[in-house]
Amino acid sequence: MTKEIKYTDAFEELQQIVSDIEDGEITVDELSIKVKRAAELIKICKSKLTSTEGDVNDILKELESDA
Amino acid sequence: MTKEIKYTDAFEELQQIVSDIEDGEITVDELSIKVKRAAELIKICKSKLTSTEGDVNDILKELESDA
Amino acid sequence: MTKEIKYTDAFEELQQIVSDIEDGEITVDELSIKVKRAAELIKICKSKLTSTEGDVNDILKELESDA
Amino acid sequence: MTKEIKYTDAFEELQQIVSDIEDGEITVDELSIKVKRAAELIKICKSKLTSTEGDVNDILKELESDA
Amino acid sequence: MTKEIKYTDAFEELQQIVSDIEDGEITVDELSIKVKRAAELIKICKSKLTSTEGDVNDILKELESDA
Amino acid sequence: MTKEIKYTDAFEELQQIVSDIEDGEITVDELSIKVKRAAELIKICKSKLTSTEGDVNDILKELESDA
Amino acid sequence: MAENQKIFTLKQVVSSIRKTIEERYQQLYWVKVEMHKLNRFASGHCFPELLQKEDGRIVAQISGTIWSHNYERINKRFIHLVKEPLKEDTTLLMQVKVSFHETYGMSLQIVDIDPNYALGELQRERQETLKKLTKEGLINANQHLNFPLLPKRVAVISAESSKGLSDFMNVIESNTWGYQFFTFLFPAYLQGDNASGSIIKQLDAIKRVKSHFDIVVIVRGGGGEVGLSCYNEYQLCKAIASFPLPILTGIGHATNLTVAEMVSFRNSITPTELGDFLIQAFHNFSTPVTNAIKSIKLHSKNKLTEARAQFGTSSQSFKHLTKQYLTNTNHILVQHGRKLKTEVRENLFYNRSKVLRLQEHSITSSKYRLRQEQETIERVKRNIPILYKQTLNKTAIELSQLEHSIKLMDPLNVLKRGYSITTINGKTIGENNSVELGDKITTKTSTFKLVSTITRKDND
Repeated sequence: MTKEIKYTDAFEELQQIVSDIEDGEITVDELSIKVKRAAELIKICKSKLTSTEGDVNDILKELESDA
Repeated sequence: MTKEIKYTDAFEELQQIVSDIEDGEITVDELSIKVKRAAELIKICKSKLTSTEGDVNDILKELESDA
Repeated sequence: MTKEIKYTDAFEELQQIVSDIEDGEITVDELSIKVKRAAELIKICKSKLTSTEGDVNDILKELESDA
Repeated sequence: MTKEIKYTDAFEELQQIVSDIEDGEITVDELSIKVKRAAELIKICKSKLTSTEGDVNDILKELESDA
Repeated sequence: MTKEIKYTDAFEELQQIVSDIEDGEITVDELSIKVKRAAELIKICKSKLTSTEGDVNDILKELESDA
Repeated sequence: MTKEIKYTDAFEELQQIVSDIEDGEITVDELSIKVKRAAELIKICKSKLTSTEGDVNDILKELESDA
Repeated sequence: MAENQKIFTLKQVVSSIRKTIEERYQQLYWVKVEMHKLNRFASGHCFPELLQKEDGRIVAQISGTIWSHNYERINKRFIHLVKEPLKEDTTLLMQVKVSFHETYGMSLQIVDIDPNYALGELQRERQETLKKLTKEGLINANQHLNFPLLPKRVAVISAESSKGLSDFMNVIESNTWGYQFFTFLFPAYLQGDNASGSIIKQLDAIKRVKSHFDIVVIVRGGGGEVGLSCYNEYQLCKAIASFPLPILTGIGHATNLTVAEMVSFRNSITPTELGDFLIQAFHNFSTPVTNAIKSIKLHSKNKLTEARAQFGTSSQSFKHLTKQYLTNTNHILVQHGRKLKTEVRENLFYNRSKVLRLQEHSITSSKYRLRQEQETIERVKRNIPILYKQTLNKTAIELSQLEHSIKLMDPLNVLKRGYSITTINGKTIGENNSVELGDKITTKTSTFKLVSTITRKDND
């Protein structure tokens, strides 16, 4: 399920949460839920970055070996 | 029971009591009851904060161990 | 019995007596009775203040020991 | 017996006598009696004042010792 | 005996005599009797005055000695 | 299928992708897709450079039939 | 016919004509003529047809003669100056001698032809072609065609034996990058009188199979500078300009550009350069493709690095801010706790001080009240002796006034002033108490009591 969210959306949501925390717009009651969500988003982003990096490297390696 | 009150509500009530005392709107007769309530609210808030802090730290620790 | 009077009422009565004395509205005959009453009220108020202070200090001390 | 007359009454009577003398409404026959009465009233008033002062001082001394 | 007549009565009688004489309602025959009476009354009055003064002075002296 | 795309279109599409990537206009989400597509296009273009084309016989046949 | 008429022989007549013409046309003339056919014979002599046209109609015609030695001289100069041999169907300025031969008839013996005029004529033809193509809007037509990204399939117009062709083929076929070209030769004359028609013919052929080609090249090499005027010819130039595929020329010469070169898609100085140009086109295609790999690699990495950095920053600040948030919240809570304490203490202190103030007030005001009362009593006490003395004094004064009045009224005091009282029987004499003669009356003075007897009585 987590794979279905886009990196861009995940990152934006993460940034929103970060700025909400920074601006004090999150109550203590909401904090742990928001932090949990942020952690989830961080994981998603990391995984997306890693997989993209892998994909891109594979493709480029193949391309270069052809050249 | 104390767990059912939200941090935000508890904190607001606390603020109200403190400001009422500050404004002299509380009679000596009410004072100890109000202070008792304030102490209760502080305890609730502390407990909420501590548990939130625990949750948040767990999540952050997990995040870091992933990194 | 003195414990049953509220601080606020005691204080108001005391204020009334003092202002009556100040305004010369009390005859010499009443004076010592009124002063006696004032003294009683002062004692009540003081005692209420002291007991409230004690209560409040206990509560606050407990709060601090928790912190 | 003299203790039973109120200060206020004593003082009023005294004032009445003084004003009667002033207005010349007192005959020579009555004069010494009236003066005698006035002296008596003065004594009563003074005594009342002294005892009241004593009472007040006692009360206040007690109050202050409590403070 | 002379002590029994009041100063006021004595003084009134004296005044009556004087006014009677002045109004000429008294014959020469009566005159000397009346004058004699007047002298008597004057003596009584003077004595009353003196004794009153004495009495009063005693009272006042006593009052002041109390003060 | 890839053979069906004209090399000119492939070249243009490739340049567009390259300039998009260079301008940073591609999100992380699109990156691997775009790189994959670019690799495909590069292959098409490269093969075009070295492929053998043209059939002498066809041309001769056509020339003769017309003449 | 009249009898006396003289009869001449043909020879006599022709000789007479010759004599007359020779007398009449002794000098040389410069004549502008169109040379229709050169008619060079094996002997080396030429017998060109000379004519003049007006509106397409021949208005003058005569045969010409160029003796072999003259031809050689003239042609050499033409090739040198005009870069063309003497050509048919051109207008020339020639120096002629009118000659008449008894058997060959009239002809113009051509002794010289001005190469500069011919050059001018060629120039004129060139201008003419340019003007026409411009007017027809064809001048840039070929250049406006799209050049293929890869000029891979090439229709070559050249001569099989041409060095230019081999130069060109050498360049494109032996390239070290493995670029594959497809070429198909359409052989043609590349110079001289037949060139134009030959090239046009092959262009027509290419046009028929144009779907097999990306471009057309016309290459010629090593042919020198002579015989290129065909490339200024209108028909050929039009065929090139209006051709549906880009035509690239590489006809290798150093003189002025011909019109054909001008209207072609691109002109290269040599076939080799043309080949290089095509290789360059492949390079132009290949380089961005090769670079694309590098660029994609670099920028993808950058993008990912950047994304990682951005993401790292966000996740760092997330952790930091979250911790800070908790610290702040804790701090605020602690502050409220402290404030509560302070405010409660202040509140109690304030209330206590209010009570103490009231205590103070109750003391002072009670004492004040008692003192006031005392003062009042004292005042009264002081007033009493005064008031009572006033009363006594007043009474004493009243009394002494009365005493004084009484004294005045006392009969004894009247007698002292010389008055006396006369009584009868102890009573004063009045209306009710009359005296009679003989009565004894008593007269009282201040000092004496006189007893007298009435001796006379007079009425007032």
